[in-house]
Amino acid sequence: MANKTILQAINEALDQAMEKDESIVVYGEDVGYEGGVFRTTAGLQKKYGEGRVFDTPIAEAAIVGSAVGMAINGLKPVVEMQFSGFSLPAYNQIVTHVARFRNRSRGKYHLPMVIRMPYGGGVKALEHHSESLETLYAHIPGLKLVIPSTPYDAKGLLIAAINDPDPVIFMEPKRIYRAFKQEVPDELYEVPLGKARIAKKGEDITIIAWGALVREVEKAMELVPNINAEIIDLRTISPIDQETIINSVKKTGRVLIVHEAVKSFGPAAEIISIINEKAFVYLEAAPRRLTGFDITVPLPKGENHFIIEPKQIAYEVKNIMAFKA
Amino acid sequence: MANKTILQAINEALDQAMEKDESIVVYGEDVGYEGGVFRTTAGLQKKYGEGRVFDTPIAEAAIVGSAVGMAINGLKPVVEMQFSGFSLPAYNQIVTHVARFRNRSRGKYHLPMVIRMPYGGGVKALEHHSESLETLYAHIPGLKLVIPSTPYDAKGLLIAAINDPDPVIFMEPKRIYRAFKQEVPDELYEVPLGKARIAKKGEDITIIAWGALVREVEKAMELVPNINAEIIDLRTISPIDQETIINSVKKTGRVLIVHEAVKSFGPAAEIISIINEKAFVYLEAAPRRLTGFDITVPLPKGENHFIIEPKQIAYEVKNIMAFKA
Amino acid sequence: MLFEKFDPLKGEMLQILDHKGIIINDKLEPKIAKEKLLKMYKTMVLGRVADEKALQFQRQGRMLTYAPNIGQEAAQVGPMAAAKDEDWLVLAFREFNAMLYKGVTLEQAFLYWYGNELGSKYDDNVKVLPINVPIGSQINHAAGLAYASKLQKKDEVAIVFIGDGGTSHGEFHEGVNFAATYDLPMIVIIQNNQYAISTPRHKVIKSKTLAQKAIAYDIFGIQVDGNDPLAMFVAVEEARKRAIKGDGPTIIEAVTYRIGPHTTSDNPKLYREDKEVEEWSKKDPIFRFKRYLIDKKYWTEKADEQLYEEHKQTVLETFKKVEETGEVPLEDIFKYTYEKMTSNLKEQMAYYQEFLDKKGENNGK
Amino acid sequence: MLFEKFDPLKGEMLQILDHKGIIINDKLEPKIAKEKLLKMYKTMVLGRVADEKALQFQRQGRMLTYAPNIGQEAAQVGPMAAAKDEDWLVLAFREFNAMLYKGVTLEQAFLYWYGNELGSKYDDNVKVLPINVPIGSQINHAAGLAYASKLQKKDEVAIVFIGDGGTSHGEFHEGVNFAATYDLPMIVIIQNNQYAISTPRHKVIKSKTLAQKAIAYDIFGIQVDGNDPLAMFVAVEEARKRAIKGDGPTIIEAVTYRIGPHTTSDNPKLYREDKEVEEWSKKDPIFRFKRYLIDKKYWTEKADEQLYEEHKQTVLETFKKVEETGEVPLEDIFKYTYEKMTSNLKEQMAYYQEFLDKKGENNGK
Ligand SMILES: Cc1ncc(C[n+]2csc(CCOP(=O)(O)OP(=O)(O)O)c2C)c(N)n1
Ligand SMILES: Cc1ncc(C[n+]2csc(CCOP(=O)(O)OP(=O)(O)O)c2C)c(N)n1
Ligand SMILES: [Mg+2]
Ligand SMILES: [Mg+2]
Repeated sequence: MANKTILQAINEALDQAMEKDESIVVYGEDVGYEGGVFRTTAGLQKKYGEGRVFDTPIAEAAIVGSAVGMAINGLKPVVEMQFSGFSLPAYNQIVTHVARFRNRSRGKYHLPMVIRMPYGGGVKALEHHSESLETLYAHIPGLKLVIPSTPYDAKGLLIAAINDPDPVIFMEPKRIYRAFKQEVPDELYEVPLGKARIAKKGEDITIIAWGALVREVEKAMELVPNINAEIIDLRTISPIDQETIINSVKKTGRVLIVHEAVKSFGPAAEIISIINEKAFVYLEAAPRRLTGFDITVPLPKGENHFIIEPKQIAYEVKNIMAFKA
Repeated sequence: MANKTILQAINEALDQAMEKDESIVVYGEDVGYEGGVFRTTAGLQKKYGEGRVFDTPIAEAAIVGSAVGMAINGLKPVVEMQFSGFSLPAYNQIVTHVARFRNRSRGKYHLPMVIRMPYGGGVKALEHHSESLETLYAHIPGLKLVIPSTPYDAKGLLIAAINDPDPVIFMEPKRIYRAFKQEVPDELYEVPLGKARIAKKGEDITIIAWGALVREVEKAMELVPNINAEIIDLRTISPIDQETIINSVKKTGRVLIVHEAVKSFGPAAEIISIINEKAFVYLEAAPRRLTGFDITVPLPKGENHFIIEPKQIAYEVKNIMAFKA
Repeated sequence: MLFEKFDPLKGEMLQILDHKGIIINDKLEPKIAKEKLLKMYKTMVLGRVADEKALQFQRQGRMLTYAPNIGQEAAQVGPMAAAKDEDWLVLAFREFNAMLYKGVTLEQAFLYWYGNELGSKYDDNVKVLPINVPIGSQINHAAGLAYASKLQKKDEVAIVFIGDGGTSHGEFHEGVNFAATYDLPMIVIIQNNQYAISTPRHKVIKSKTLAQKAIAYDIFGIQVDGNDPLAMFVAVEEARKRAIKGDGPTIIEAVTYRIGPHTTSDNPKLYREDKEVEEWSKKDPIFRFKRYLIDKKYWTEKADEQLYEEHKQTVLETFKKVEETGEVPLEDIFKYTYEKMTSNLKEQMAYYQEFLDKKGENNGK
Repeated sequence: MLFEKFDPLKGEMLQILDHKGIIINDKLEPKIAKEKLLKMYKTMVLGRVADEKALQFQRQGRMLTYAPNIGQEAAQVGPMAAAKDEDWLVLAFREFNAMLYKGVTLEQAFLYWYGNELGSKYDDNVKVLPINVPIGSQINHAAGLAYASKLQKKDEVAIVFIGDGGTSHGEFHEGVNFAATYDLPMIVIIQNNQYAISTPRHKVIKSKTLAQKAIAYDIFGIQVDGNDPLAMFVAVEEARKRAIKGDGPTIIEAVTYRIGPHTTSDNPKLYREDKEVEEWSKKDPIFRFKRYLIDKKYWTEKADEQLYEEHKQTVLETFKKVEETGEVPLEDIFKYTYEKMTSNLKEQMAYYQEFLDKKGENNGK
């Protein structure tokens, strides 16, 4: 057990999983020799060879499409999209194939594979490097979508994703890759997919977030110490953990969902709908969402406007607490 | 004025728009010589020549990407994706470019272009021919998404889309291409984008649908004549007409949204969230959604299970009417 | 080396059996055992009969849609005869004959076009991927299969089919490039049947051949008479040898023709002349192969008549069985989305079942 | 015809000015007016100075990220000198010099890398598309521009840049194929700078040249010494002539080298030897071009010193101006999503403004 960043936790998860299971291969653009532009795969090629860890041409559809073939033919590919914005050229493969091979072949083939991609804003980057594209993957039947927010979960969820018999999209909140450390066990362990984490118990309001925004929510609640929020770190966006959400809302009656993805037709809408379907009569205020605006993530000199800060979360929480039907 | 099908209305809209505006070009796979696999572009190549109406290689990214260039260089491209399921190879172009050129260049360039695509199930087709992918386009800032449900609207909305200075995704409910006729004016006219249509006034419940499902809702309400529903044909999915929705819900207090797209993270969720945000206190029952299941659209011998029929809509309406908070 | 002798840039094309069934290149005539030759021929005839019947069934409203293979039998069976059981077959969607040869049952092949996913659940030992509708994307799957074969030191190749139209897709480029980069054991067979739905190959592809696209990746590409089963066999056999040795992928352009419509919902009269079809009909692969077999004394006209008769029976009986399968059970449309049904899916299914129960009638739902 | 004389399959490469600045192919030496030659040279030097300063600014935390062009100046300025004002320039992202030559101001070019979209709002008459981050996709834009030029009978071509790595993308294939199909006036310039971030070109692309990829489309492809501004000029001039005549697109592979890091967040020491960089530095395009101009008596060492001094001043002053722009106003991030702001966007902006107002402090927001 040692203190590790999310980046280190991911690297360790890959390393230990590869050590244990020879069928795992890791590849993508700059993933091999250099060890990835964020260095999440550093050291792996040296240890496991160019056959199992390699650099590819710049061709996302080939990266994902070849992983489909590999998964069918005995391997467990863990591929990387350099940024989630660059997963779009592979979107056809992901939607029409990755998500569907099990159903299409009525179980003859299934795809144990993981597609990793750094996602989210707040790093002052060029265009297409800051998107939060959860909806595009969560909306597709046959995929699972996982997003860790802590080093502990990053390692455990990634290992669970690799061991899962179905394909998993694994989005990594790059803004907090190195932001903080946490005790992370040295051995292999799984954090189960499909289970949210209650980051903080509370009674007054349910706040749901994931990825880099979980910490922002935590910081926000320090600004309003008189409000006792229950903070849910969703961890798996799809399939979503309805139970944890509903149980919390039944208790609190008030909800705020915080995400960086753009608002309209975004992930919060699904959560609000589930709450309407399953806990409507428990609601004491209209559920609300605090999200990215419906715009393209601005370049660095405008990004501040877009990024959600703790004060804004606190402001929203106060609004919801003030609501009287 | 004559009775026309949706197919005829679309063909006429293209023809008359091209006649009036020389900068319009129409192209895609099999769009030229044959006039499209559904014949929506029949006759156009003969009339306007191979320069303005043409067949392309099977390369959706090229079709859409070239349209970006054409729109910048003085043309108004109206391109076709043979089926909405085959728009995915162009998804990268659509999200990273079509939606963004105006913002990226701070208005130096903008893209007057339309991407047409037949969509939806119920035609007993092969895989990828039956999807309802509204969410994938509605979630992207910078795009507009329009879906007609009648011949009159098909013509008027398509003309408005072509005249719009911004890019429009135009989904055509292929199931009802030839299903019925309606009086359609012979001249050019616009039906404004961004405005829903109240297909039927009512007091008891608001039912929101679009495309082929509007008729199914209408049929459903004939099965429950004692319930006086207000039926909203959304017509433009994005930007969504919040006003019409909210005004109706304030009156009825009850809502059902019906769509064929899969449920989770689907379009109904957005509508439910808007209602929560803007008409929460008017709600007399939990808003509900009747949608495609969270699965891949089945091949023909299983498709019946998936397709929403009027009886099911009526069943849902009765459930909502029975709700007491 | 074979591929060096047929340079697509010089317009050279490999042909062994001419239109009439005469060997015109006896040095290259492959030594195929009688049994195997007959298996090839019989599969081609079964494919032809099944195809013709399928078109009928469709006209009778008994089948939903269908993509006929008439005229392309040799381009499919030749390669499969050169393949080994351990090789992978990666389909586009117009490879009925290849599927049959490689072990997909007639029943499964029909069941798919009948509209049932079970038609893609081939038997356990059959290394064939399901029909792949999104044009081009299958090449990347084949590259991945081939990568896994190579890494795991399995002596197997991935044989992937694509149409002439499909070569314009970005995924064709990415997949071939990927396979070339790592010298993967993959063979790309382009069935150049001259059309992509209504669009003639020459109208939307400028290059004189499709085989020459190989040069972009420094791999071999060869044009082969796609209606010549022996030429197709020889080309694939050679490509397979090289692939297994680690010499990387090969592109084989099978020059052939789609005698029928694109699918049953297509009307080719809208875009092509009957005369063109007649010309190509003279190059029929089955006709010439039969002549070859008869000349070799492996086959007789009488046996031939009988074969067609038998195949007709088989096809009719099989299709009846397929029709008896009826609708897909409700559970099946949910069950294969993930290994375990999620609680969300269970709920959706239960909700729907409740509706059906309350409706009190199960009208096909 | 020029392109027939340099066959990439035979390893032939066009070079006019050698590493030392000596004309080695005087038959091909272009007749460029003194003024234009000096404009080319001065732009290259401005690009070089701006590049070096940008790297400094970034290290000082004053610029966010930056993709240096050092070593690739000739590959960019040569083509732009051969282009006409009415031609389109379609960028990838590493074409600082091409932008400057084509009329993008230094201020705009810097403003972009400083993190402000206004940096992509070039002056009205400047026919340059914004920097294009998604690799490969720009080729299709160029094909579309060229289609429109041709249809509207405008005598203009679209010149599009891409990197060696970019040629592996599916969109490269689709775009070149599209342009070849309709004989569009498009010129593809591949800046083969030997690397895609950390990945050496030879490791992930099997073909011996990138120029030979043209054969897949039956168009011309040529390898050119990308550090030779005269050779680049000549190749593009010829391709332009053909394009305008209706002979379709051309692929020009500029063989060059990325002397600097991929971007300022990249550390090339992780993946390449200093020696390699040194070797390539000897082939510096500015060095040899200067020698050529001096030999022609168009230029002097003294003028050169002065030029560097002037450019340094310009760069420093311009960057100061850029820094003074500060944060982007709130309205700007909403205003350009559609022609008219939707009520939804107005509401989101108003909501946020209200939050800022209530917060009573505007800490950078
Ligand atoms: C990505 C994609 N775009 C469009 C289609 C629709 N489509 C089905 S078959 C076909 C033509 C295919 O032509 P070709 O590759 O020559 O194969 P053939 O039908 O001749 O066997 C098209 C465009 C598709 N299936 N996938
Ligand atoms: C579709 C896509 N995938 C990945 C990236 C990330 N990326 C940015 S630059 C680059 C390497 C480009 O190499 P090359 O084309 O040779 O151009 P160079 O950087 O050498 O100028 C990559 C992979 C991207 N921008 N777009
Ligand atoms: Mg074809
Ligand atoms: Mg490069």
